Amino acid sequence: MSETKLMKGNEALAEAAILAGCDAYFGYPITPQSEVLEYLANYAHRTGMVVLQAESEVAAINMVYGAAGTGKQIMTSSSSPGMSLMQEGISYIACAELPCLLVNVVRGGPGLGTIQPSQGDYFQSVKGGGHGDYKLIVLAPSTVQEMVDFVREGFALAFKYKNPVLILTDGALGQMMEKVDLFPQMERKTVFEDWATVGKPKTRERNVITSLNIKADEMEKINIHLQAKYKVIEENEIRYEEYMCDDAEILLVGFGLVARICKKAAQLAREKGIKVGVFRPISLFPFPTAKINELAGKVKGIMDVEMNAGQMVEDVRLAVNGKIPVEFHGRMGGVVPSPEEILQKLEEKFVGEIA
Amino acid sequence: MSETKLMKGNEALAEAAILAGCDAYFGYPITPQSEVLEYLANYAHRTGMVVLQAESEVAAINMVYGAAGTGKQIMTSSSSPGMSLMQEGISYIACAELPCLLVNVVRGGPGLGTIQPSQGDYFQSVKGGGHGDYKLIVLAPSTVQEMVDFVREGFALAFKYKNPVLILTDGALGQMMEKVDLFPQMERKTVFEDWATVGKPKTRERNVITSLNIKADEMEKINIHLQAKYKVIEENEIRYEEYMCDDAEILLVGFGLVARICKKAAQLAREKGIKVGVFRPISLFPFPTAKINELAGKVKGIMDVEMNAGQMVEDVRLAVNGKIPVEFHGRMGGVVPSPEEILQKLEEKFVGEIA
Amino acid sequence: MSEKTLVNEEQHFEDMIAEESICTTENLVYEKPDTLLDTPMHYCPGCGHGVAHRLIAEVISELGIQEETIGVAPVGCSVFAYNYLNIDMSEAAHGRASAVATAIKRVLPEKYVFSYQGDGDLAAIGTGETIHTCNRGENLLIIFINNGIYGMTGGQMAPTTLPGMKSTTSPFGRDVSTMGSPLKITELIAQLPGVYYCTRTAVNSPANVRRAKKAIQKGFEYQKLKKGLSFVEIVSNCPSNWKMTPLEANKWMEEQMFAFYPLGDLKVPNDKEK
Amino acid sequence: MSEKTLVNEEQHFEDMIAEESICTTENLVYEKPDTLLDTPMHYCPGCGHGVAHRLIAEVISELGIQEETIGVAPVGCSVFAYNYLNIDMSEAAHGRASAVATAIKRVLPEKYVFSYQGDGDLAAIGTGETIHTCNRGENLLIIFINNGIYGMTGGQMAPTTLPGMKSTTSPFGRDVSTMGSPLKITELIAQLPGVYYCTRTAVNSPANVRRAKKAIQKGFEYQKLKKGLSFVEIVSNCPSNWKMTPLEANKWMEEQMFAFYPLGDLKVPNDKEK
Amino acid sequence: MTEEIIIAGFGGQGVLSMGQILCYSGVMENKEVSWMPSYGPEMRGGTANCMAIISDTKISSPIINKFDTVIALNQPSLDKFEQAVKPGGLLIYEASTIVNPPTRNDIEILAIEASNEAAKLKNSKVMNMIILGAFLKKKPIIELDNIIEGIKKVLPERYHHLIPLNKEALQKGMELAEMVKA
Amino acid sequence: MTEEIIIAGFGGQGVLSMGQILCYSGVMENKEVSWMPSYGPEMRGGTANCMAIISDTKISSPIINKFDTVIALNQPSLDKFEQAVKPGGLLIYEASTIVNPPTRNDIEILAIEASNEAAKLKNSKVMNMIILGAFLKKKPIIELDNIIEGIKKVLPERYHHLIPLNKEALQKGMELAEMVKA
Amino acid sequence: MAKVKGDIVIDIEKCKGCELCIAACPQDSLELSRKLNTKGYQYMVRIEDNCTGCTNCALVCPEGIIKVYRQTTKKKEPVATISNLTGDITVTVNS
Amino acid sequence: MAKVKGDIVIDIEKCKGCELCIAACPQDSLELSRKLNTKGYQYMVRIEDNCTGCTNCALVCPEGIIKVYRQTTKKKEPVATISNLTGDITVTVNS
Ligand SMILES: Cc1ncc(C[n+]2csc(CCOP(=O)(O)OP(=O)(O)O)c2C)c(N)n1
Ligand SMILES: Cc1ncc(C[n+]2csc(CCOP(=O)(O)OP(=O)(O)O)c2C)c(N)n1
Ligand code: SF4
Ligand code: SF4
Ligand code: SF4
Ligand code: SF4
Ligand code: SF4
Ligand code: SF4
Ligand SMILES: [Mg+2]
Ligand SMILES: [Mg+2]
Repeated sequence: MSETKLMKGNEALAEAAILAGCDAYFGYPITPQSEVLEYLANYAHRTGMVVLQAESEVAAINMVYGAAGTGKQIMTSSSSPGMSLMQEGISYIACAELPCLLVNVVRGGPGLGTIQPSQGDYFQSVKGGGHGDYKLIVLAPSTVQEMVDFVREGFALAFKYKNPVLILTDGALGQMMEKVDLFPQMERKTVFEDWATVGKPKTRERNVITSLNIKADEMEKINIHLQAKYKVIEENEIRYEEYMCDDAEILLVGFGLVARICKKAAQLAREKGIKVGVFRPISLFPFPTAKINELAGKVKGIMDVEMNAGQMVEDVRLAVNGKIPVEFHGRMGGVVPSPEEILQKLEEKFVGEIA
Repeated sequence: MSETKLMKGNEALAEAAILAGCDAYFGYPITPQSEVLEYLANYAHRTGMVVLQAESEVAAINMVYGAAGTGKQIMTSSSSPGMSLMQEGISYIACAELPCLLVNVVRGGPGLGTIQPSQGDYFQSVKGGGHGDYKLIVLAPSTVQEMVDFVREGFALAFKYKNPVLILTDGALGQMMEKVDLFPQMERKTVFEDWATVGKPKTRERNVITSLNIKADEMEKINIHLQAKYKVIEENEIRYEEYMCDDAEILLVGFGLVARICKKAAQLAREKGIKVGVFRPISLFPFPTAKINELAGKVKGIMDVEMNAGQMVEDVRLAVNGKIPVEFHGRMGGVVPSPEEILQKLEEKFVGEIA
Repeated sequence: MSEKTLVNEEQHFEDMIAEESICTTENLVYEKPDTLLDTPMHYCPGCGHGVAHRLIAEVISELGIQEETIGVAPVGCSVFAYNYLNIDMSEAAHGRASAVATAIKRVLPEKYVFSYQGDGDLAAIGTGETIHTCNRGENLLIIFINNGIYGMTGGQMAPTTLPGMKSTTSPFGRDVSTMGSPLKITELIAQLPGVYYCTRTAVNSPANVRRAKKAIQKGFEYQKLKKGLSFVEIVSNCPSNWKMTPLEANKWMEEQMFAFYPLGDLKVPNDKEK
Repeated sequence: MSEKTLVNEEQHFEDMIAEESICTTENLVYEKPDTLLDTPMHYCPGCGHGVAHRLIAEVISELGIQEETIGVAPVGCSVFAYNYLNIDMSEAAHGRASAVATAIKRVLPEKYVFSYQGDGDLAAIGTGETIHTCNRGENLLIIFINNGIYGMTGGQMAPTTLPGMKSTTSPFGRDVSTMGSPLKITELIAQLPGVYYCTRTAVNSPANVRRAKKAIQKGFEYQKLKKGLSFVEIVSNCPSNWKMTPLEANKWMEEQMFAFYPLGDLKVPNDKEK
Repeated sequence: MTEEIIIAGFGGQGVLSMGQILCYSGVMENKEVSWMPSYGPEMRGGTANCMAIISDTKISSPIINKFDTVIALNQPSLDKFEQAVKPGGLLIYEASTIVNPPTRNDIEILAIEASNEAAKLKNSKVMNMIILGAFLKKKPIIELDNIIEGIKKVLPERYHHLIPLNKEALQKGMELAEMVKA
Repeated sequence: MTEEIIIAGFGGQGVLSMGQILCYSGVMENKEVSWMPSYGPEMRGGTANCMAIISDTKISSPIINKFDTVIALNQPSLDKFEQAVKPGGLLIYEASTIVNPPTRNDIEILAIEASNEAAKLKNSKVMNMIILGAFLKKKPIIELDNIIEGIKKVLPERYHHLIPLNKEALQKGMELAEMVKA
Repeated sequence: MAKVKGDIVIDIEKCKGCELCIAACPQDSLELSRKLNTKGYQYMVRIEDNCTGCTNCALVCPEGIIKVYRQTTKKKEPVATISNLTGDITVTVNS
Repeated sequence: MAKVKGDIVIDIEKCKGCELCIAACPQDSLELSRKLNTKGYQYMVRIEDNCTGCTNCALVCPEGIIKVYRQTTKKKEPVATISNLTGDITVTVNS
């Protein structure tokens, strides 16, 4: 039985964590996501979930590492500068194959930047801002409802693949209110994973959580294993949304909040008789490469729109592989593009193509 | 008048820093680059350069930020996990447009990994491991001589563009010894840059080093300015090396150490009558996109070789834009590919193409 | 606002003009120093940051070191300190102001360098940098604004939040059994040999303002003498996040904060090995 | 090696076999505990890490808590502690062992948790985590191996390196004027209210080994009683990077290190508010 | 029906809660809603605004730059958002403090002296409710009863005794809108 | 001329410095050189090795896996690198401690009892120089004088009084190589 | 104690009405205005003419906007230039 | 003090010859071997038959490879199983 509420994105996400039976949250305040920690500090006692304000993001991510090693459902959230500080820890978590949920409510960068919404951390999230070859499963919600759903889904994926999952959202989604259907309260973890560090019973060998292998050939094996896992994830976990793509001649591609603005732009375009569709990658890793490649065979051109200087567009171009022109329109530093502006850019860039 | 010496890569780099008139180095020990700090601790007194062992990489990069703000020649070095910790600071430095020199002597990741050589941090270095849209100028040496030359060149580029420059090298280049020609001792900085925080004389407005702009539209302007600067860098500062590319039918592409191994592989290939050339991007940002695109028009295929799971290959593919097949061969976790192995993979992947 | 004493203020000013004004340059006994710019400050009404800024500016003006001083602003409400102080300044990443200050001082050893940091900045995320900067005895001044809360981000618990005190992340009051006791970082720092001068002040009353200024002044003077690190804590308020009026906030500060963070010197040159 | 007393050892052993051996199970008075695995340790000859490991294992075995104990290994020479201790263990990023331990303990409050950390790990890069874990009074045990150097990375200066002591990054000896004085972090930690027990031990002599073991045992016992944080420093050696034989190293440790880092309790339950 | 609104004013004038009340009430009527604040440092003392969308159909973009209705509670907000009213749209502003009134003539403009009216109700805080009443008179997109329910959601429990006052203010606003219209 | 060599043994046997001496000496003869250690934890107590390349022409890859000469100073190194000798190449090993000698017959093999010889010279540390001498006898790629210069570069100043001893050891190695050859 | 004649001038447009000066004034000379400045704050006004120029208010004012004057005993210099004087007055009254 | 009869057994293959046990032995019972074990270390041997089983050597041994025995006064139990005994001896002598 689910309940409909009007909630702020950050609070909805925090509520979803409680409902999903999350066992512990470790985090450090930073705008525009502090409501996550604040909400949990208020309501997590409902399930007895551990909520700890860490002394820093570096401590927080390493707490996530430690707690995740016990096989429980662990999460943290932050925003851009804080996520940067977590990169070493994330690389450790990915290598040690610990399931956990990370949330980045992106703000305008680089540097201290602004606290306005941005998508400037796509590269960091998808290519790996930390050192070495690893991948996070990255989900990009575009509604407050998805902020809720992806928490539950994120934990499930994290445990399915023993891999950290990142919800990549932005300040606007974190701060805005929308209707959400909440799912019923789920149990907290009671069964210990067999790989977890929970105390070694006589019946098994000791468990060790580590990301170290001092012998290069053994470290390579770990990497090969990780890469194989990422392949499986790419085969099974691609998520995307198509909006009026069927008869589209031009495609807008965008993730998260931007996809919604693109939809409005597409509506405006159709009002003008321009057949525009919107393609929204939901899983940024694994990226819907094949689907985009397929669509590229059907449309005349793509305009990728992002709240950054052009990041996901590289993955779009890799997917299109030269088939059709891929244009880009981006706003930066916390500025959100408007539907009208997107339409205008689209008309400019595809001046010839549009009937 | 230059001097020929046999030196370890890390030590040669440190010596080059002294000779280049570097004003200060802040760093934290980590294998395989601790020799940089150690060498400087021994010899920096020659020029009076400041050498400070920081309490952490986080402190070190923020010291670089502070010192670079005075307009002097400042540097740090680290290896993969340490670089990850520096990502927030690097984003700040890039946004505040501070010239400085960063060195990453990459080891096998992810996580604690190994201390053997790797190129697993390409994405972090080139796409921006920190938050927001920014670019480092990234130079990838492939000889100890270049470890020396790129220090001087790196400082020059850093000041030319008010942008951090990263020397992306690896444990093997850091640890190996080769002959180097050292350049003569250069002066340390004595003239203050007009933007630097050195104490405000009555004759000018106060200088402020910051990366904050709380208004989204102003922060966007900063971003637009940065992107424009990166364009100029892309127009002016692309560096690459071609090796037997003129008549090549197949191209090996690799950076740093790998390029040298590729050369040996190309020699072996030519001995077998296969016309293989080697293309080595030296500046990873700006990336020699146009040149690769041009070469893609002349060869039948490209095999990109890296000591990672496939990172630069994305930029190669973006450059080739679907023209010809781009294959990839990578070794991970600290394993270095051998010339024989590269040749074998090349033969396998281009089995049809090779006469 | 007591209605009985309130006269129509415009009338009042007009009266003043009518009188012979004593407001002449020669009679001026106090005005903000030049080093403090005219830019209106973004702080909430009654916030202690404003006074602290002014004191720094006064000392810099009076010592005549405006041209030789470089300040470091933190991430926190005072992130914009550089908008108000008319000196060269560097903004630092959250927690790292003392590392930034260290570096500036190392490359410009003849200049005056200070960092200005909040309690979240200095005593939470920046703990490592704080301890090591102090331990190395960097020859600079750290000004530490302890308002027991994360002001800028909207009132989360700081390391210095008092036991039982409510904040957005300790909505039921700080529970020392799970959140620890307030961290008296100044007491820890006072013990490091590299620290030459360490004191705790406040800016709630004219007398304390004078003392705080004196402390800041000493910090710069010792720096000139290359004595090592000076650390000046200013116990301050955050009316907005304490959810009090400025007057209530100062009262609460005097009663609660001063009890936990007693004002006074923790280390003075004569008592260095204390 | 004194030639005069050295007999042919094979002959010697053969002689022993000839005698009636007293080496029977019932006569066994000491052997390494089960919790210490048979895997040969990678430490350099004479390194104190080995003894410290064994003591932890002994205590765990004797308290019968092997099944309920989770250890956290740092980055440092003891990064491989999990290869030797037969318990569930987590390796932690450099400096973060106490944060990792905090989290494990928070989600598994009924288990025993300890971190094992070197001086570079705990007192340099991990200073913030160390101070805050202790300040929160996390109910766990921190074992701190202070060998005055960065062992694993080849002998760089640690925060605890003694004044004048040479290391690869202080080749002319630690100069306190630029590198700061050795950081007595244990002294700082002892003052935090969250810390219940804080002591400094060593493993250089049989008597000290016994005392160190006792301290570790207390750390686990207080944890059972949910008393808060126990902090056990073990002053140790690093023959390889001190460039001494193990015997020289221990002698130097006794003369130099103990003078600066005096052994003994810094905070014991009866003397909590010291 | 889709109503796209922006409400702007000083922090403390109840700008954000006006939008929230509209959205909560919309939810009660099973409408789609979205509320987007301009968050950030401006909230402290400075200006604040929020966009609210109430619709019978799914809302695509929660961020827009042309509005059916603009509600401006001070001069800077009026200056900033006057041009953001769609042609034919509605502009309501709190008139007591306005020196430079709006000039557009392709839109409907409602000047409400809400502060003064609030003073009459002896609670300056209900100024925003007066404006909201005026809006609802012009655009009766939500039942008044549901608005009251919305207020209950937004107002902390301990202030629920003020609900009658708020209701009064809403009605006052409706009256004023009627009058201005006339 | 290009000579690609790997030298492997226990840490402390002087494996790394042998390679360095060859390279320094090579530089004196204006040759191209590269020296690549296997660095890392194995250096502590465990095994160590380095690759050295000395060439008249520019060196492409400093990392290779087939060698003109393999020098193995203990059993594990011998086991590991015997197969890495190019056909027709040279394998030199310290024979005193070897239980399982090499078995290939497509290469030249030199077993040198260098430890025993070093003991005779009353300094176990010069074992590596004896081996180096043997190598130079087989592959006279560098002048002995320059090797001595190389030793001066690698040996810390305070040990320079040991140079005559090292020279003696080199010569001993050359003699032994001669003998084995015979 | 001889009564000293003092006065203050404040930049009311920058006043945030925090009342800290009011609390610090030993003479009870200060009060908040009923009107708001353009930033929306009530601002501080001197309501009694008993100021001694003790500077207390200025010391605690977070905005640094109070100038304090105190009449000196020595013979007055000619007053400041008219333009200066006007300037001060203008600021005080209208801004 | 009555002389107590003790003995030790060490796993010489794991000994690193650090000599700490030697320094800790009050009886001067221990010395380094002249031979090396397969790891290349000289290892510790008991050279005098005067061990009292005080455990000092075992306490300071970083490798944890010393077993200490002390003869108890009470009547001996039957010795450990032959296999165990052989095991011990084998290790001691040959490895
Ligand atoms: C890495 C990072 N983490 C978190 C933040 C968010 N943040 C900004 S200021 C602040 C705390 C401010 O508190 P304090 O230092 O006490 O200063 P105050 O505002 O109280 O003066 C935080 C957590 C940030 N900007 N960067
Ligand atoms: C982020 C990071 N920085 C630096 C290192 C390199 N590193 C590994 S161990 C170590 C110091 C070890 O010293 P200590 O903690 O004293 O332990 P010891 O080896 O002396 O026991 C360092 C700097 C690392 N692995 N990760
Ligand atoms: S939030 Fe608090 S600390 Fe920040 S300006 Fe307002 S009152 Fe001052
Ligand atoms: S390097 Fe030092 S601390 Fe590390 S194992 Fe060797 S002796 Fe021990
Ligand atoms: S100067 Fe003194 S007496 Fe005059 S108003 Fe200010 S506080 Fe009151
Ligand atoms: S202290 Fe300053 S800001 Fe506050 S009321 Fe007085 S004059 Fe205004
Ligand atoms: S048990 Fe005691 S007496 Fe026996 S060898 Fe060991 S230290 Fe010496
Ligand atoms: S203490 Fe242990 S390792 Fe050292 S010599 Fe004695 S038995 Fe061997
Ligand atoms: Mg604060
Ligand atoms: Mg150490």
